[in-house]
Amino acid sequence: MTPDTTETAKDWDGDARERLSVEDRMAAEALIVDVDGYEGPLDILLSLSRTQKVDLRKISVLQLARQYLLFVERAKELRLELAADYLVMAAWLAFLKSRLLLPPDPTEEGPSGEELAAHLAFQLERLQAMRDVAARLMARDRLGRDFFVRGIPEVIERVRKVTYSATLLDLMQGYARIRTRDEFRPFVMDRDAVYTMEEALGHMRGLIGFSGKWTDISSYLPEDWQKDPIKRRSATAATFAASLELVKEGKAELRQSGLFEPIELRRREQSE
Amino acid sequence: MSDTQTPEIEESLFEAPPIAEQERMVEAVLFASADPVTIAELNARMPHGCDAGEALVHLQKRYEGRGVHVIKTGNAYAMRTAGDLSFLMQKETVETRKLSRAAIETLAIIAYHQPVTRAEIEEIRGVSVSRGTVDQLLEMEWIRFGRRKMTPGRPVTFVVTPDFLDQFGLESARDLPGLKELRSAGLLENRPPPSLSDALDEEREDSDENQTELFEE
Amino acid sequence: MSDTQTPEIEESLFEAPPIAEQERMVEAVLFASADPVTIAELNARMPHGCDAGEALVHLQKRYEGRGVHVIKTGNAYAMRTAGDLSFLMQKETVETRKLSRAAIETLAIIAYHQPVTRAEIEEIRGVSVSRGTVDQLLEMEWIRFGRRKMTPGRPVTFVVTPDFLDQFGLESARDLPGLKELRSAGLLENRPPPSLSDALDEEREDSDENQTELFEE
Repeated sequence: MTPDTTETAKDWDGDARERLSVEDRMAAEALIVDVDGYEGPLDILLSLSRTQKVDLRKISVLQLARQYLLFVERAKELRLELAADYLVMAAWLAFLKSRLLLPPDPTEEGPSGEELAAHLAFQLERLQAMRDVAARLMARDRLGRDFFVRGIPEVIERVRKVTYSATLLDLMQGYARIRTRDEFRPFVMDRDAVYTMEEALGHMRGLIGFSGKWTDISSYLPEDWQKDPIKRRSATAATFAASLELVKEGKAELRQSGLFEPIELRRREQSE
Repeated sequence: MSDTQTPEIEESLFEAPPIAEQERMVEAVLFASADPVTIAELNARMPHGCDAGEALVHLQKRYEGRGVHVIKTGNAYAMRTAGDLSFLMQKETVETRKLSRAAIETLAIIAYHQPVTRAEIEEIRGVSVSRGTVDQLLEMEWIRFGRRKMTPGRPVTFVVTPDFLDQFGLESARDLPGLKELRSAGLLENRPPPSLSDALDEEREDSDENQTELFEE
Repeated sequence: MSDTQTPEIEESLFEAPPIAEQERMVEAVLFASADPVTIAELNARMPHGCDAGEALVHLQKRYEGRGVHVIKTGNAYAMRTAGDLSFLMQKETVETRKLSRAAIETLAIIAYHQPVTRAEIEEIRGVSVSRGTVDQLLEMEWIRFGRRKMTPGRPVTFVVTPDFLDQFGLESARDLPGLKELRSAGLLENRPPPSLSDALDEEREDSDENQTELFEE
């Protein structure tokens, strides 16, 4: 712990029963009038700390907490809407105040009141320091205000030179592309084991005229499609579909005596 | 200046123009450009074998005390009118957008604490940073995103830009006013609130190291 | 200079800055001003009692032989970079672009089949060859005109140049790999019928022997 904080700790004892001076109260009240002009609770605390008229390192955090809580009280009395972070800070400072006033409980975990107070003092000092350097920064000679750039800048003329690149690989791939272009053929599924309905229809149209009586449609399967089970299945399906097509055209009739019984086909007599 | 060596080695190949001539060249280029020009850019534009770095030293000396100065900003050089003659320049003064108090503070925090995350800015100011504030600074190109912090969530960081340095006549971020005092007072340390866990503290120490790295060459 | 007299009369009222200081002022104003400035304007901007005309004379002398000059334009003054340094104000950017597919294919055909006529190129590519493509290759000096072909109309032919060989790291156009080699190198993705590819490779070998024959069959 730094000597400064020890000193602050001494202040807190002294402050325990100290009453706020009239001046402090005035300042605290003045704050209430213009809450909107403040940049958050830390800003308010910084303003309040100025009423102590001491170096920020020697600030009495306890007194500051009291001032802030008083400020929040007043704001509530005046029914001012305080943003949540102002209230969070108030709750935190109330907690800090109790930690500072009560004798430390050795069983209690977490940072001591002094540590918390020291951190708040550090935050205030840091914020103040940032404000000071911000002011110094803004007071520097500024471009366009105190010093100036060339009024008639000469634009650098860009001379663009284009070079083309191609690699041997590009060249060879280009050539390969041309020479092999003709070898492409559109992708087709090779279906040598598929008997299409069109094929079946063509086959059956030639035969149907001769079929005056009921015939099992399996007898319409072309000979070379009867052995291989895969081919046979395909041919059967195509032949059946073709039979339906013939029925639809009014050229044939179909019948089946029962479930899984053979499907029979015969020519439809042209009565009309 | 590391650039100094290279041309000398190549000197045998090409006769570089005399240094006085090189100085004229640097003068012409810097004079013509409104934006700062790096030594590398100068060398690239000047004839082979030239040493822009050396020519610049001569030129800077020549313009000492004149109405126009050669200044260094970031790693580039530019010519600017002398600050004491601003009273003559009412006509040239550019009306800059007035920065809000929040924007000024945020800018200062970024400049002095860079690389810094939004959460760190908020901790220092004790209030949330509005999107508009950061956007305005980004738009003015006074700040930009730095590399992400190696802490959970890998938050983005902000750093100031060469434009910022140019705007405030700073040679580098190390020349920020009061930087040394702030550091020796411990006010640039990333001191975590005491309630934070030890694990977090260690990470904070890491980020402190990052920061010192940034300002020290 | 007529203006010279006026300030002297008023000199008793205000002490004018020393002439060296006035010169600085003129320098700064001329530097920063977006337009040439007249002596009257200079005097109006400078403190009472100044003699911009005289300061200008000093300034002009100072910049004699420098990289920047004070010039008179109309009845106003401005600073400009010296004319002999204008080459510094140009920036040559070399842009590398990929050669178009049409150009690569045309070039490839010329390399593999040279000497080759435009009609032959078109026959091989299966599309017409734009004038621009050939012109581009000619301009790049990767191809040139070969001797005319002894066919009706005596069409011009194209051949590749030593520059081309240089660019592609070839000793001669004969070093270009044939289709068989291209395929074994994985450069041909689709597999043509074996007979055709052999024929093509043979054709290549033939053309190596006597390329002129290739299209005259």
